[in-house]
Amino acid sequence: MSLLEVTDLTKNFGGLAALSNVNFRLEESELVGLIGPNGAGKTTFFNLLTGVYVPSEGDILLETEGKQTKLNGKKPYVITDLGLARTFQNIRLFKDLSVIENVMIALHSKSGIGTLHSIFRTPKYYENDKKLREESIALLKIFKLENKLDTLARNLPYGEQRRLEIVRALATQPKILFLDEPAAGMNPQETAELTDLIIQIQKQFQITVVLIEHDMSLVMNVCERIYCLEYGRLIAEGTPEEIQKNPAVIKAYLGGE
Amino acid sequence: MESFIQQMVNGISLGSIYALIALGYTMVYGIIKLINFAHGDIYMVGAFIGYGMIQNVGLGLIPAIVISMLLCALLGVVIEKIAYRPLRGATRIAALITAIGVSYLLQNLMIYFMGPERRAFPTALETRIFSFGSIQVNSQQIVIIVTTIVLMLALQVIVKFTTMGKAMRAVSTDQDAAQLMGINVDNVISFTFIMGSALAGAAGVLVGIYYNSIDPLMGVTPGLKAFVAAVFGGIGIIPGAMLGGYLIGIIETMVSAYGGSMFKDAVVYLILILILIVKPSGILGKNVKEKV
Amino acid sequence: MLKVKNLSVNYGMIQAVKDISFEVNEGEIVSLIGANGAGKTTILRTISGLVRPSSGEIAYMGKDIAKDAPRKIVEKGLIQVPEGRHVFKGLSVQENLDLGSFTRKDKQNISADLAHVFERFPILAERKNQDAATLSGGEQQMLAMGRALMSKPKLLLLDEPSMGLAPIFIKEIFRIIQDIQKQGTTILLIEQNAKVALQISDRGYVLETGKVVLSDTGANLLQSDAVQKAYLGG
Amino acid sequence: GETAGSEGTTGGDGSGVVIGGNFELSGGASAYGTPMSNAVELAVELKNKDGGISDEDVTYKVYDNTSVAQEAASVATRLATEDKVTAIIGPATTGDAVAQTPVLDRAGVPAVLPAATGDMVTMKDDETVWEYIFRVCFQDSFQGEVLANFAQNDLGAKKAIILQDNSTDYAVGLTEAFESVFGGEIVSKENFSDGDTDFNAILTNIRDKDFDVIFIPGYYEEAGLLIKQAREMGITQPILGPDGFANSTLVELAGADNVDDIYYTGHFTPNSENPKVQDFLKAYEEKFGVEADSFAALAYDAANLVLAAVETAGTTDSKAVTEAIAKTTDFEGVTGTFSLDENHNPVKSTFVIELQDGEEAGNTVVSPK
Amino acid sequence: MKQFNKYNLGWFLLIAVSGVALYFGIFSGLISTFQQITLMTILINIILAIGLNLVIGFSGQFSLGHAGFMAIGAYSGAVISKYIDGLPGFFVGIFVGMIIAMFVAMVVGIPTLRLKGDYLAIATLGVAEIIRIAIINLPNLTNGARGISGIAFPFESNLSFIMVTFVFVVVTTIVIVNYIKSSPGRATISIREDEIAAESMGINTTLYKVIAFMLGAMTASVAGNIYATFFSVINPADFTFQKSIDILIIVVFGGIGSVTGTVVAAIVLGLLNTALQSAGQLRMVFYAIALIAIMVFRPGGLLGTREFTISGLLNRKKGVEK
Ligand SMILES: Nc1ncnc2c1ncn2[C@@H]1O[C@H](COP(=O)(O)OP(=O)(O)OP(=O)(O)O)[C@@H](O)[C@H]1O
Ligand SMILES: Nc1ncnc2c1ncn2[C@@H]1O[C@H](COP(=O)(O)OP(=O)(O)OP(=O)(O)O)[C@@H](O)[C@H]1O
Ligand SMILES: [Mg+2]
Ligand SMILES: [Mg+2]
Repeated sequence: MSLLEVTDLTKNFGGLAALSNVNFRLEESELVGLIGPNGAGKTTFFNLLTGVYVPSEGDILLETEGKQTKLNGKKPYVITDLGLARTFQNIRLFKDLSVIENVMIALHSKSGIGTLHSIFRTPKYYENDKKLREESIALLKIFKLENKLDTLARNLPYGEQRRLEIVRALATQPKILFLDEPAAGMNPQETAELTDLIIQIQKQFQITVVLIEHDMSLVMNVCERIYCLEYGRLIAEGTPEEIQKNPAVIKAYLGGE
Repeated sequence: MESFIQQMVNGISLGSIYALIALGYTMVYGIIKLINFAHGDIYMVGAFIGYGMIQNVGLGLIPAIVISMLLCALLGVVIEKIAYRPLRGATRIAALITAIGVSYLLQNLMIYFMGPERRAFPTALETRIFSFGSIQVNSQQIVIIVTTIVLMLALQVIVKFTTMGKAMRAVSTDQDAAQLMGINVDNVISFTFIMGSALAGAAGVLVGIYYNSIDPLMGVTPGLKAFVAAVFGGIGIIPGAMLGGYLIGIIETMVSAYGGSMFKDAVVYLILILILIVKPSGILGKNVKEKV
Repeated sequence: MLKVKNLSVNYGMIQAVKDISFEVNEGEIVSLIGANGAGKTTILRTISGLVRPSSGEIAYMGKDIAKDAPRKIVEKGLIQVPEGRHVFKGLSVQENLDLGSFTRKDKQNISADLAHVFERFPILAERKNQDAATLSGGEQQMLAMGRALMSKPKLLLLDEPSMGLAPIFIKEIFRIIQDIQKQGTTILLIEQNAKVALQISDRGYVLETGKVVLSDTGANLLQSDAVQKAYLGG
Repeated sequence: GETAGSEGTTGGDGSGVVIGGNFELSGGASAYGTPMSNAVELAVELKNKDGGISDEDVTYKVYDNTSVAQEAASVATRLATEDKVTAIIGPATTGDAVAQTPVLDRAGVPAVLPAATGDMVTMKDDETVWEYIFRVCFQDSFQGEVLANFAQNDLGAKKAIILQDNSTDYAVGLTEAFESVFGGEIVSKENFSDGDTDFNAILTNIRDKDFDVIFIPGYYEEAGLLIKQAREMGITQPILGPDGFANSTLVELAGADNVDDIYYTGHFTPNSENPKVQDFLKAYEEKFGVEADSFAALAYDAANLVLAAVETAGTTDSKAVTEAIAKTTDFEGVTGTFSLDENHNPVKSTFVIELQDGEEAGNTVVSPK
Repeated sequence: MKQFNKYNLGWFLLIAVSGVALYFGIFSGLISTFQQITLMTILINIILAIGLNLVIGFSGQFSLGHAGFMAIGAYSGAVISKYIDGLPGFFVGIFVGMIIAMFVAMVVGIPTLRLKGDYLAIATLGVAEIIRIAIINLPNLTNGARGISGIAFPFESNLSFIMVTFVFVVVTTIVIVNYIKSSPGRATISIREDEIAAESMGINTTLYKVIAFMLGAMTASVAGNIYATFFSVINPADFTFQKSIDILIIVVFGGIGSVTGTVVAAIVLGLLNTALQSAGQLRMVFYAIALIAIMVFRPGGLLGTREFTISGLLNRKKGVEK
């Protein structure tokens, strides 16, 4: 049984099949890439897995405690609770909140405290809040954001916003982390740093990472397996070496030299 | 059955009034997302201008409507310049509060200068009643229904097919990008207000004639209903505003007709809420999920 | 063609651009490169009139445009593809492209240009009637570019045009940029992808926290150690 | 609330009389509050022309309560405790009047209500009278009774229809009174809302019913349009209304052609030959440029009643003035000659005014039993 | 308690000083009977507006139906005080009103809070109207359109009631502020910032929207109850759409999302309103002009989304020193 099994996943928007019959699986602690030309359906695929869209057809099965749970039609927050977290292609931070608040919000569903404790400020509330803060700071440290705790998210430079999104996703304590173009808008230098970081967190937290990215220096460096989509269909799957040589991928995506 | 048809006629003509006001409302609403609470009061001012033109100046109906439209358009532009433009970058609710301020101002200035009482509108259009069996329709109802439909079509053409319309729609989605296309955002917004306010002016005179009655607070209830109609039909959608207006008019009438006059407004709102729960972006609104 | 002199721009208390001068000559491709937050976008927004400078001059074809309204600037043929695409959401692809030709006088050529844009970006032709809001990120980027081309730019300002594009298309977009240049349009380019950008640029400026720190020909900058280290990933 | 800290404040400090006005000058009821305030102003002005009271000018101090009950309470408190007025006139509506009652009871300042016709306005829940609250208009129960009697006796009606705005206490009280006295059948009761202009739905509903008379407990603003739409629809039965009909705009709104067989209870008729009435009408029109309606007439009487009481009391002390007001007998006002009874209500007759062709075609005087 | 730091202490002192000032102001007669009415209006408006600010400013849900919940509280209090005498009646009324308001908010909130922006505004406006019309048409319980008068006043004096109200204001503020500045509160704010992102971070958005809506409804109910007790008469016409707008004005005027701004705005508008009473017929004209002018010059409200803070005050001082 794989950690995540996707069978025949299809999504139609009106007459447009954004995704058709995609089969996909993830094993524990893998680093998997998802590539494909613009409009191939990569983001749509993430949206289906994380509950933002409901699939038209097909199944998404997640292994939880030895059983398979069907994720189709579940609400995003339920899916997040089950261990899937994501970042967004167009950054969606809580812009008017501080860096640390962004992270603490993500920690809420797993380790936050109840409404009544908060209103009456019980000792438990203070304990919990302290814990949330400490956990957030620990996470932010990994991403070198610990000296920007109280900066508003909107005032961060682009690259740091992308990193904060990853921290926030990690804070939900996922089993699988989905990153949608984390290197977009970064310069090569920053991309190189990000590459290391992704490998590091994958090791440190023992999680599975799925990555959509157009920057091949990143994808080919970090991914163990790569899927390639075109027009909503899976056209290739394999190791970076295999993918780089795959004629279909070259024709549709990489472009000949 | 006959009384049902008669009630339908009643509902449609009441709905036409709401629709007529809602059209101008949704126009401004669609472009700058401002809940223009003062719209109902511009309509009131329009009615008073029409009153003055017919009663005191002695003009005929058509010139009175034209002058009322012109002056209301002017008023709309002035209000936009003074009260709304400085709030362009602010939140929508902040602009809403300003609109409420403008609404209070227009009402109370009118009370101050003209007195608070209701007055009879001069008869500028002879009422003719057409009977079909026991079903009656009068000439004013026909005028209003026809005007509403014509205006709706005209607006739709303007917004969908003219250059200005294109600019309006561009402004409504992204003002910065619109400027980068060479669109004069200020002019477009002024134009929107001109159109919306002129429509309100025309509606004011027509309703004055229809009910034979005007007063400084006459814009409050229809203004609110027009807002409800515009939202109900789908925000910023011109045929939606008309449809919303008609539906509210018909539902109100039917509730009264079938014994619910005691709970009329409650039932109307209840039905609205139920419909919105099923169609969360209004009757004609497309339920597009935000692309993430 | 475009001459920026001693330009400074403030956002409230923050000075995003500090006393910057540069110029773009007719027919050139000029790149501005620099790290995140260096002020590149701010410069473009100021040139287009969306942001007002706190001091300095912006001369276009010898005339000062620093105080002109954005639409006047557009009418002069200074067109921008903004960062973050800014397509008109809720309008179809076709309508977006139509708006690109909003200020154009030569209506008879528009349909030919439209065909040309569709040729360059076939996906846009396929999605002619789709709501721009639902386009994928890369598709939106193409639409923004296509829209700008519809306005027949004399000077085209590009803010990270390759962001979010597939590798195959990045190559394509740079080919298109060179192509446009050949057809007589001058280009001011901002890119994170400094390597490719400098390869096609006649000249380039390197910005750091609101200031120009280096300027040279594209080829020379590519060779320079400082640029290599800071922006090309060693 | 309770007024701690201000021990039984009494109005006036010996120098000239100050009369307070608590009126709806803006908001929904401003069409009634404004003429009332005007009339009080006129009464005070005329009094001062006449030499004032004890050779001192009377001052009229008015605040706008914006037709909001909470504001009416605030204005009353201000008049009673800050401005130390001798007495208050207003507010116009029963709802606003009730809101000021507890305040004045504690402050010990009397109020004379021009047109608050609600039955319980002067009475507490335990049926005892509020010491400081008076009025110069008759009550809804009296009007309702008169109209019901008029319907069955004078018009011979056996079946009635009631069209009411059930969101106002005015309509509710009148309907109750009418129903309890009317011996015939109430065929149907229909409702509309405040501010409505379109009554076609309910009129279509009753059009084919069998009935003899329509009772509309409401104000002229809606009633005018109701009459118009009913007559245009071919509903010809007589229409009865309360004192809320008493404004010439009613005829204008309905269109004179449509105003046939309309009967309403009036406090006052402008056709009266009483020179007091004619003088008042003339002076009012001269000062304000509009015709005085019955709300103005009532407020004019309320003001004069208060001024007379101050003169009788010979002091501006509120307590003494209250007593003087309570003892008013045979006061000659523009709305008739009346005395106040032990419940602080005027014992006065009402006119049932008949309109035909848009003109007053006659009136019947009905005196209370 | 270690949590009792100097900022809390600062607030505590501020509250204590205002309380004591109020007490002596009224006791000594410095605050006149008339001013007490203005004062009570301000206090009631603070409770109302803070609750609405939670819904609009913090959870980002545009509600136009606050008056409906105020009506629930006012009528619960008025009806219960008929059956239970004295102070117990008052407190039972408060409690019952809160429970009913909470229940109605939940029943209404679960289906309608899915709606966005103006669609929600219309729905909540409708709910408030339905509540009001229900009150009019339940004459046996509510006395219909006539309203209820002579509502019992179970306090010894205005002074004691004003102090009790002051305590209610303080408690409401503390409850709401504690909520906002806590983990569930942050979850609520995240919905305002970006609902899709919030949901993807594991936040049950419906739940937190409904909680905010219920808290708002409960505080409105408390305010309604105090209103009824203080003015001793209520009428369905007191709780129209207009009332909801009045409260909304305070929220926006203070700064959407700023609790301290709300308090300041309630005070400023309360005083302005009283000052304008004597403007006669021009009262509402001036009020309208003031409203427009304020919004034009301070579009973000008096305090924007910022809070006036004791810590800010202390730190600013420090800044000056260095
Ligand atoms: N809500 C929607 N309605 C209609 N079409 C949509 C919708 N969402 C996505 N699409 C279409 O589905 C296709 C796949 O979009 P998606 O965003 O998944 O592409 P992508 O692979 O992420 O591309 P990119 O690399 O450019 O981000 C696109 O052609 C897009 O236009
Ligand atoms: N509207 C604004 N208000 C305040 N500060 C701003 C605003 N826009 C930009 N800034 C600040 O101005 C500086 C320059 O920003 P700008 O967007 O011009 O940088 P950039 O070079 O385009 O960066 P990037 O590569 O990330 O696009 C940054 O520090 C940014 O935070
Ligand atoms: Mg994508
Ligand atoms: Mg930039």
